[in-house]
Amino acid sequence: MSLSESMNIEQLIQEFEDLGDWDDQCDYLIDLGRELPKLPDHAKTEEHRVRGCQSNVWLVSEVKAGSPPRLEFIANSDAIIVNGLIAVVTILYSGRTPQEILEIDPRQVFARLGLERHLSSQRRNGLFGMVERIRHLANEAAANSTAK
Amino acid sequence: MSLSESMNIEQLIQEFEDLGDWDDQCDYLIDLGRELPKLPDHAKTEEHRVRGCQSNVWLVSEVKAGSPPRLEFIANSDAIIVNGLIAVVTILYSGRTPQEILEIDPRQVFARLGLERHLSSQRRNGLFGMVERIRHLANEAAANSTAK
Amino acid sequence: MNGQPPMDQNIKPGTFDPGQLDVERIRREFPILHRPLPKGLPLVFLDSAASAQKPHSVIDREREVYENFYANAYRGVYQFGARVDEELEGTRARVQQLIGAEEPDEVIFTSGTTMSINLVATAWGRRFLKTGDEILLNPMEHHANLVPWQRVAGDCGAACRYLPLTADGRLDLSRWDEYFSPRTRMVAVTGMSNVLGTINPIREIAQRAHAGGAVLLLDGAQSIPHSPTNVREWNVDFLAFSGHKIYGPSGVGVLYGRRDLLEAMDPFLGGGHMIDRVTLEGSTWAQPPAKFEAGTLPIAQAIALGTAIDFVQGIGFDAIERHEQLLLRYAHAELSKIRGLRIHGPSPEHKGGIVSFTIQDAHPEDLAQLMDRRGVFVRHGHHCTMPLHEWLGVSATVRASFGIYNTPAEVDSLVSAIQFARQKLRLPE
Amino acid sequence: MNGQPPMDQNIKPGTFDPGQLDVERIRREFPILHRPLPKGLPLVFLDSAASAQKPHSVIDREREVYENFYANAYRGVYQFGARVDEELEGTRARVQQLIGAEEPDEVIFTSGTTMSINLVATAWGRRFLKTGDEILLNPMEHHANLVPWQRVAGDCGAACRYLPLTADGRLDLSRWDEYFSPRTRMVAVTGMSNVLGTINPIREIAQRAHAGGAVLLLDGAQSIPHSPTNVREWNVDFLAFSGHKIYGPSGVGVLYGRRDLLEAMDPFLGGGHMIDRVTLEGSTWAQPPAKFEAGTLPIAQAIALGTAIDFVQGIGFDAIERHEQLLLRYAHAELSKIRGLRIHGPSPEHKGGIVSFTIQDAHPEDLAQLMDRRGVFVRHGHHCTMPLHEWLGVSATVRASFGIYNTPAEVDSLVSAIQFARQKLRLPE
Ligand SMILES: Cc1ncc(COP(=O)(O)O)c(C=O)c1O
Ligand SMILES: Cc1ncc(COP(=O)(O)O)c(C=O)c1O
Repeated sequence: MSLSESMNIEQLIQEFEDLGDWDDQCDYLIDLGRELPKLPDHAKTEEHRVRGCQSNVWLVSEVKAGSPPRLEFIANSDAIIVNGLIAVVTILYSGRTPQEILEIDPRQVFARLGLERHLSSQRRNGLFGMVERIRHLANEAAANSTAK
Repeated sequence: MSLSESMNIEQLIQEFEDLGDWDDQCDYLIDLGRELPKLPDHAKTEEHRVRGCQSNVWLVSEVKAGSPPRLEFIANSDAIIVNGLIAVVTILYSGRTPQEILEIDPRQVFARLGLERHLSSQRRNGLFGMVERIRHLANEAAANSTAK
Repeated sequence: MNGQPPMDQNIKPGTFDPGQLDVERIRREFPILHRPLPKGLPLVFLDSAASAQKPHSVIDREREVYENFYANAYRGVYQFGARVDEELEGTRARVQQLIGAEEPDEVIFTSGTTMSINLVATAWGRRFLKTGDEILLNPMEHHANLVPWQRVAGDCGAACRYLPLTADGRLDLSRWDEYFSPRTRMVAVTGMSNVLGTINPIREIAQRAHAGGAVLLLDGAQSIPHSPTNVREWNVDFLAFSGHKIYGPSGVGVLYGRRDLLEAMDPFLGGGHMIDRVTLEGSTWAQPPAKFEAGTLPIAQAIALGTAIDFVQGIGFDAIERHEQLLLRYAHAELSKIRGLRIHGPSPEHKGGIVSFTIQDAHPEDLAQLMDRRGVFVRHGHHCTMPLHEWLGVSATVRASFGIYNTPAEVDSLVSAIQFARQKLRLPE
Repeated sequence: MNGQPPMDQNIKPGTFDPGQLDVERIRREFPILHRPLPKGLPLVFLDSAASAQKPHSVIDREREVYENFYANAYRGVYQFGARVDEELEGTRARVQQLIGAEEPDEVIFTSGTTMSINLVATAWGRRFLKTGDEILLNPMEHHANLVPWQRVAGDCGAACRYLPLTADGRLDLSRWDEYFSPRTRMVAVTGMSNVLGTINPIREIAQRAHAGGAVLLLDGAQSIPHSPTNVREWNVDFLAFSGHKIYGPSGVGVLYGRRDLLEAMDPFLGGGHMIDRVTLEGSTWAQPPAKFEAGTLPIAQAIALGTAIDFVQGIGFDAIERHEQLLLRYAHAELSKIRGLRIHGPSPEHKGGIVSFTIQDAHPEDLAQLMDRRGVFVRHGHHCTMPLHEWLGVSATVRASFGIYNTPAEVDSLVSAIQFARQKLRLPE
């Protein structure tokens, strides 16, 4: 089990607070990034590419049946620090129901992590590109589960 | 006989020097402008319009037969201060042979008059537009007189 | 602008009510206003409609960018790069708020109003105008809002039509139906005439344009600095304005466009940042605003534009409008007393702070040059509105225009400079 | 660039010969270089190819314009108007002299290189390109010198062809005849690659282009700040460059065009100042440069560009080239020692002061971000040259670029920042 799979978002926020300094937080993002579960190459298609990121980011979701269903996300970038940010996003969103996903205010979470102070607006666009895709997938899953 | 007809360029330069101050020189340009011989309205055609002036300027020339011939210039603007500048130009060029006209370095004369310090580059473009037209007419006159 | 108490035509500086605006405090913000001219004459700057002076906060801001965190925009992850991006987005948000746009990404940085209008005329026009289509303009428009339309109309086989003016220089909306046809695709109109001062009823024009299925472009170059603008409430589709007229730096302007229109249009300039992918075979485009921001932006200038907006909003449009209206009315009253002087354009209740005039038997160029000798800076000429001057029947006018820093005493200086010029030109007393 | 003595590959800062250039004195002119970063780290700015920092003379100049004589240009007879006109003409003359143009009126102010090239691609291209005509480009060009040509080619039925590069990233002129055809009307080429650093032999290319009846456009964005340029001697027809890369303000650029070409072309933007007459029926154009300078210019920026040119010429291109070559050679020597690091582009004798590299198993974005933590500012990405990166076989590179203020000690900082990043990314020692 990787670092990001064993942790919830409150623990992560605590960890970031303990680290305090951006340099240490950035090192920690690298650690998270290195341990991120890998996407198989065949999943790195144009369809799964997330718009708005400077480096390539691919994101796929899996719906765990149930009522309500829960979504798991796996995403990868070629850049490690971006993978660290992806870990943050999956800690925040993976394993949740569509309803829960849509209720999260990601801006508030990133603010508590202190990330917006250290990410360029381009990077933040990338992050929100991922969030948008996740919310879109959650909407789809919600529609599918009520349609059934 | 108007002020500008009774004067040569050295006298004008002396006058400008005596006046000293731009305000007084400008008043003097107004006087020169007011006394400028008038072009008849029918001469104010597109053909006689000088390019590069902010206000309208029309210029016509007359060749006084002789060998070599001498050129007279009459030009008018709707603006009085421009008419004053036209008076300066005609004092400098009128009654001269094509050869003499082409030998004049107008920049040097305007510099001695101190005009370039007080005229915007647009105004100076207008002045040089007039000078260019005059040199063109002098060239024409020279060509005509040798052709004969 | 309406609901103003009627003014005493004989109001004098001493009794002048400056409204909520402390003009002396504002003047202290503008370093240039305190430089004496040769011979110790005070500067009377009455050419803000051509370009406004800059408060020191704006001047300092450009310097701060260069001295503290300058870098190219949208390109680096390093600290200065990120800071510049941040600051640019800050200006975008301020513009969004200033004009009431839905999102900051509808705000595009350009080099000025002229560029903004050309962008729309080309990138929207070439895409959507077909043979037989019409563009509705009018004779009071600035060349920047005429020439680009004439050119794209020529390229696309479309036609420009011109809504006539009323005798006093307002749009004659009673004749709208004669000029707006089912083929009208674009209505391009100025918020305020840069010569007559006329303020146009944009909300109503937008409603008429949309009712007929046309798109509305507002040339806000003159109106933006002097009165509130709200693109959403007014239903404006495109809005163009310049930083340098709203007390910001030269070199930067804005185009606002409704998102769906920006997405549907072609790009204008090609180059860096506006692309999604480039190959030797061809290219695809980025999303707006990047799609329209090819190449290096006017970085320091766009950032300082945000400061100019803060400055103007710190004073507030209520106070600004009130102040400039008082100046305008006082100027109208005083200038009307001058022999042979004719003010072109409507009465003050239909105008912003611009007074263009001619004086019988005096050429505007002579007037402007002579007034300059008294330290009064006014513009003369056709003010980039030749068709309007054709309509006025004069080849040139003298224009005095007011900004937030002008005072009633400067109106008095204007009057005495005119009297000085009249005397120098030996016009009758 | 040639005739340089061969360099000791192991040269060290202490023994480094700074040539005629007193870099410490130059650094004192740049306020930003003396602001410590958070944690007291010194700034190591290695992104001058994206945009250069500004000496205080340039910063002060813009301020001086705003504080002492600001007004709109080419519009007023009043004192400030005349002064602004004067100063702008002063910059025009300085540019003329810098690039060896015949007359100042061949110098047009634009908002930057991107705008300048788009202007030519549109106003010259749409006028003169016919179906079947060809434009000769190459894969090292910046998007600003690719996308506009692709777009105008598409509009006119012309085709873009691409002269191949040699294996080390130079133009392969031996294959000229395969790619230059009797239908080639335009050759557009960069003076210096913004990624590889490659310096192209413009004089020779111009000769070849003209021999075949084509027009030559030089993208001088990268070359102008670092080496002498002479459009007349080299027979360059159009030259584009940006103020912000030659230590001038953001928001201003230049297009040089040979007078006869400028006269024959259409205008680009329509608006104020570029017209001769405007009527409701149509318009005629002014002479160059006005014809291409629609709307309010970047006034303070264009004036301060003149100051930047004075600054650069005060140092002299001899000293600049020598200094930047020494930095480049030292950087090549030191970076080559780093495990897994590959420099893209030719050897230093064919290059200007740019080093773009990749490191095995490290993403350029991670490298740049980690180097930022050591105060070393480099750029990563495709640097607006996607086709070149395609050709290089990498999606991104890290680029360090040198300006007149960089020092050999900063090359050492670059190296140690790379080592720091490698360690953070757990790459093998
Ligand atoms: C070679 C080259 N051409 C064109 C440009 C575009 O210049 P600007 O962004 O100033 O318009 C650049 C700068 O990035 C460049 O390096
Ligand atoms: C009404 C109007 N539109 C457009 C413009 C053009 O603005 P700019 O010269 O800043 O592009 C002006 C300014 O002169 C103007 O007054």
